[in-house]
Amino acid sequence: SPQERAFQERIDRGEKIEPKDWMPDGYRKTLIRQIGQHAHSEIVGQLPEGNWITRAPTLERKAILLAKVQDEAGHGLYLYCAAETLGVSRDELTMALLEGRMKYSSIFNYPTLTWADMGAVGWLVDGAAIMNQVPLQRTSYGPYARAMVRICKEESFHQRQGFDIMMKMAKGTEAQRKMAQNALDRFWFPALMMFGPSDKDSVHSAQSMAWRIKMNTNDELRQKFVDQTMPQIDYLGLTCPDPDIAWNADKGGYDFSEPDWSEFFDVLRGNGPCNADRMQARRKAWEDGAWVRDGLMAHAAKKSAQMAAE
Amino acid sequence: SPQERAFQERIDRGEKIEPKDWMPDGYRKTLIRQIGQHAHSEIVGQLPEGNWITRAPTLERKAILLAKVQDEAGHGLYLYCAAETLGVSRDELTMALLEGRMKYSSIFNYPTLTWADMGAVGWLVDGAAIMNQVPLQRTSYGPYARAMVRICKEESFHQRQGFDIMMKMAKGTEAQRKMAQNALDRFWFPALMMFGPSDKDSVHSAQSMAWRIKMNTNDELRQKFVDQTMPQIDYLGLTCPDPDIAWNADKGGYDFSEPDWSEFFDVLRGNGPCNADRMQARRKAWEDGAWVRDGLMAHAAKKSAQMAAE
Amino acid sequence: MTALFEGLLRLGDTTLILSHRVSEWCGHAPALEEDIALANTALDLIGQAQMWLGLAAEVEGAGRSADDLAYLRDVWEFRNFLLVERPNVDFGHTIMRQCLFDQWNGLMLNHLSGSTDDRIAAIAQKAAKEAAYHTERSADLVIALGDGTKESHARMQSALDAFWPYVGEMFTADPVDTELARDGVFPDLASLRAPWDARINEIFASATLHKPDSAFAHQGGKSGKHTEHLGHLLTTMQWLQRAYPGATW
Amino acid sequence: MTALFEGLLRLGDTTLILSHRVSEWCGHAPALEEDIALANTALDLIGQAQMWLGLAAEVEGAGRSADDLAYLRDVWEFRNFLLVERPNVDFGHTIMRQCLFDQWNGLMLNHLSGSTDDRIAAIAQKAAKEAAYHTERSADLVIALGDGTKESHARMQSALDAFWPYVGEMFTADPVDTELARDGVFPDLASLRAPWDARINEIFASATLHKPDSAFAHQGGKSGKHTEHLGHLLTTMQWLQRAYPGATW
Repeated sequence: SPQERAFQERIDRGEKIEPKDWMPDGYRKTLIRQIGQHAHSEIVGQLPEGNWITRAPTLERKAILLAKVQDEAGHGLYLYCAAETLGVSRDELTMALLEGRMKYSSIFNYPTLTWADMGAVGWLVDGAAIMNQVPLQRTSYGPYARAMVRICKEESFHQRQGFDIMMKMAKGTEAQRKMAQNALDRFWFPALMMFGPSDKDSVHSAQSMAWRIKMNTNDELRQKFVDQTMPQIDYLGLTCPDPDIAWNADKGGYDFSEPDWSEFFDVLRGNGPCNADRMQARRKAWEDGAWVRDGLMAHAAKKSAQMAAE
Repeated sequence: SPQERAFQERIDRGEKIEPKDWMPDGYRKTLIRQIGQHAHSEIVGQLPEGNWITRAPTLERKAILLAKVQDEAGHGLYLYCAAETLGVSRDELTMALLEGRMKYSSIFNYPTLTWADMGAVGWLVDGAAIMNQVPLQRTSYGPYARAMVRICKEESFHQRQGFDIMMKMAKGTEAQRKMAQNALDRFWFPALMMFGPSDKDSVHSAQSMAWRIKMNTNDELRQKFVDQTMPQIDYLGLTCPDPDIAWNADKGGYDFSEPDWSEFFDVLRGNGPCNADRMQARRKAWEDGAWVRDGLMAHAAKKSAQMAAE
Repeated sequence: MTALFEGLLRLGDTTLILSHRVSEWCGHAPALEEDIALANTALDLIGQAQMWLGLAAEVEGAGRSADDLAYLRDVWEFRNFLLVERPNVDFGHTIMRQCLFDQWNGLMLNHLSGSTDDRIAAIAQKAAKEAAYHTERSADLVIALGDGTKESHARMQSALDAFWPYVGEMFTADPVDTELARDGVFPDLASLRAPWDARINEIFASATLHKPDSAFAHQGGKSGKHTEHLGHLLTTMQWLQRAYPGATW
Repeated sequence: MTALFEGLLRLGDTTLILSHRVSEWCGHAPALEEDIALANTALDLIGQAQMWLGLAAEVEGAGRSADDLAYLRDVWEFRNFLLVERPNVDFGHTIMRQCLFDQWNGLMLNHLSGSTDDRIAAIAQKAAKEAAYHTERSADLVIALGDGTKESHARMQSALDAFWPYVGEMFTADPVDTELARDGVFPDLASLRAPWDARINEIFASATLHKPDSAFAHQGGKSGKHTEHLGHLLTTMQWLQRAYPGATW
């Protein structure tokens, strides 16, 4: 249609689409799914790190970790607000999450088993997330792009904190070094999976790229992540769990093994190590909190009735 | 009445009263209260020691402690059965406990704060309990006397285990020694309170003694306990928290300070350190377990209906 | 142990343990805004704990750090109020405990801002601003949930009933407090009670909550006689420092 | 690490961690008889853990004791099935987990009674008698609660659904298991599945429970990749040994 053509031309010119502008249904739907999943990921993403807040080893580490998880809740809030501009409420999105109709990033279905995982999550998981997110600051939908600007600023800070924990562990006692290596071993391939399977064959991806909702291919970003991370692994004195990883001078990047995509799809289907625990934690928070939300609303209603009467 | 006179003469001759025998209402009521409270004490008494089962320091200590708490549940069972012979069901007694109409021994309203408390509870609390219970093996009510025989056998075993823990702690590291002294400091006076206030003025006590439900005065037993325990404190190399305790050669026993009876009555009124926690734990166990008890009964009913039909 | 060291431990341990309890909520709050707000509360309390314990360590002069005091002391060496070690139970209990403490802490920090000990005054002045914010927030929540639905009212009342016996300890002076008050380092604790009561009465009136009649007050936290809950909290909080002694994190 | 040491750790850690979970019930069971029975179960499992870990320590020959293995290893060194580290949730979950494990353990002990390793055979023979009792008891309870009230049925079904993905690990052989089976030390794990299924099907039929269709099986416990729950369990279980190293208890 001419409307769609005009829309695409605006995007091609690099204009931002704003909430009140006309947009194709598919664009709206895809954005809702993508922003919603991203928001859910921030919320569920609180849990693996929250698992270690009560065991943080120093007062400062505890404060840093708490502040980080708090930032994640904040990111969730920005993103739900961005999604709301597309006409879907936070409660609707939450119900979709709790009923399993919407996903969150599979990486959060992996457990955090030692303190070194707080390092690995910050360094690798936030690292991969940033790689995904930095280009999205230039995405075509205005509210989303602006949310990403705020988020990226904080995420890179988190990544540095994670690397700092890794450093302390990798340069620490024998037990700490073990924890660090063990964390890298467990998070390496799941981090690579965060970019998604190769999108050569995906129709969705092509459309999303045209709409500038997706800015790079999954494989491009994965390569970039590996190239950035390998020197850091060396610097830490740790060993990459991929025995076949090797520098390829011709392409100016590393050759590396694909993650086990059957595991990826298994986790996506709900069979990750923590899917059930994560969903149960979120459901419990929602259900246990119902009386609080109701209580606050009831009070607010009383107050505004009072004000109206005065 | 002649019946009452005959009843008293049987008791005076040292005969045992059995469930089907005639007995005065007061005798029955007093026994129900006494046996019921004793049963409740075994049940609530699981909690302070249960608090350390998951933190027991060795496999053997854990097994010993678990077996001990299991024995307490068993004692509770014997005693509820003895009470049932007087026409009151376990459920009725349980409801009376949960609704605060019946008491349990106040000692269990004190917290167990370190592993040494597992020693102190066995040594002092079971020690005081045995002192109270040994004479009750000769009490006038048959089922009660027989329950006490079984109980006393196990309790003295528990006391030795408690003393053994105390030994290990008192002869252990600096921190262990501190825990041992600290446990003694906290449990000494509460243990003395276990014999109850001086019964000089109590009418109840006189009647119970005549009925042979109570065999010794509280003060006699307390003196005996102090005289038995002081040499053990010396042997452990610990210090009795009563600064005024002293050997009195004339009476052939120790002179010692009275516990703070206002604290005793405060705890009895519900203001002990753990009254609320203990009752909440028991109420939660009862409420959370309702579906299990109902399920088991429903299944048993189905089974017997089936058998009747066959 | 000097009275000053003891007094600082009481402030430090109380903020430390309460921050820990609040941090247990992380990721499990009734709404996203509450997750953020609770983390905020925990963070400010950790900040206070770091300052109080840091000064305590300095005053002790035994070469210990705030972290050493937090992670390497035994349970009987902790000096926090019993109130703050009580379990979270539910959001209502958590907020009620917070309100009861915040009102006390706000008053305390105001007095400490004028302490004869400059170091204490400096910390208190720094902490007082954040504290004022929390004090208002927890009061607002108690009011809203007390005067919300029937269920939220019942939960807030039961939280109040459960915590009330732990309020008195905050106002009961022992020889340490008396010595510190004599020197103008700390305020007279009993003198905080009247303004605390006045404000709490207002809050409960707005919240339609009934203040319990009992004046009974559990004691023990300030002298190291705790409830069974603190020991369990420490197995978690101190785990890494205890399990891997000598490591740097 | 030899396959024998690894295999013994799997038996020892599994009984150790399950005994710990069961012991968490102490004093909180739905009825006095259940308090006693659960303590009994925990006690027998501790006994098995002591024997398996004792033999593991002997086989290792590094001067460690069963207690050292239980209390001083790090979380990634534990080799228990994931099934047994899952939280208790409620009595239904606890009993369902027990039944799924007991049926496996009974079969396993019968086979191990004829192990080519005499020490293993001796332990298995000793443990098998108690195990038979537990196996019957947990099956009876699953049947009674499954075929009890509507609520008890629903709770048992939800417990079954929750634990089902953790069943497969008990029957999935890895190189350690294969090596041990080759030498006749352990049975072929896969061969236990058919008799287990047969008995479990009977139990579930009587219990009117529906066996989930999914064949998905979590793996990881046997190679030290655990759930987040085990770390929390160890902070409690290992607390005293970790906090006061070198003490004798």
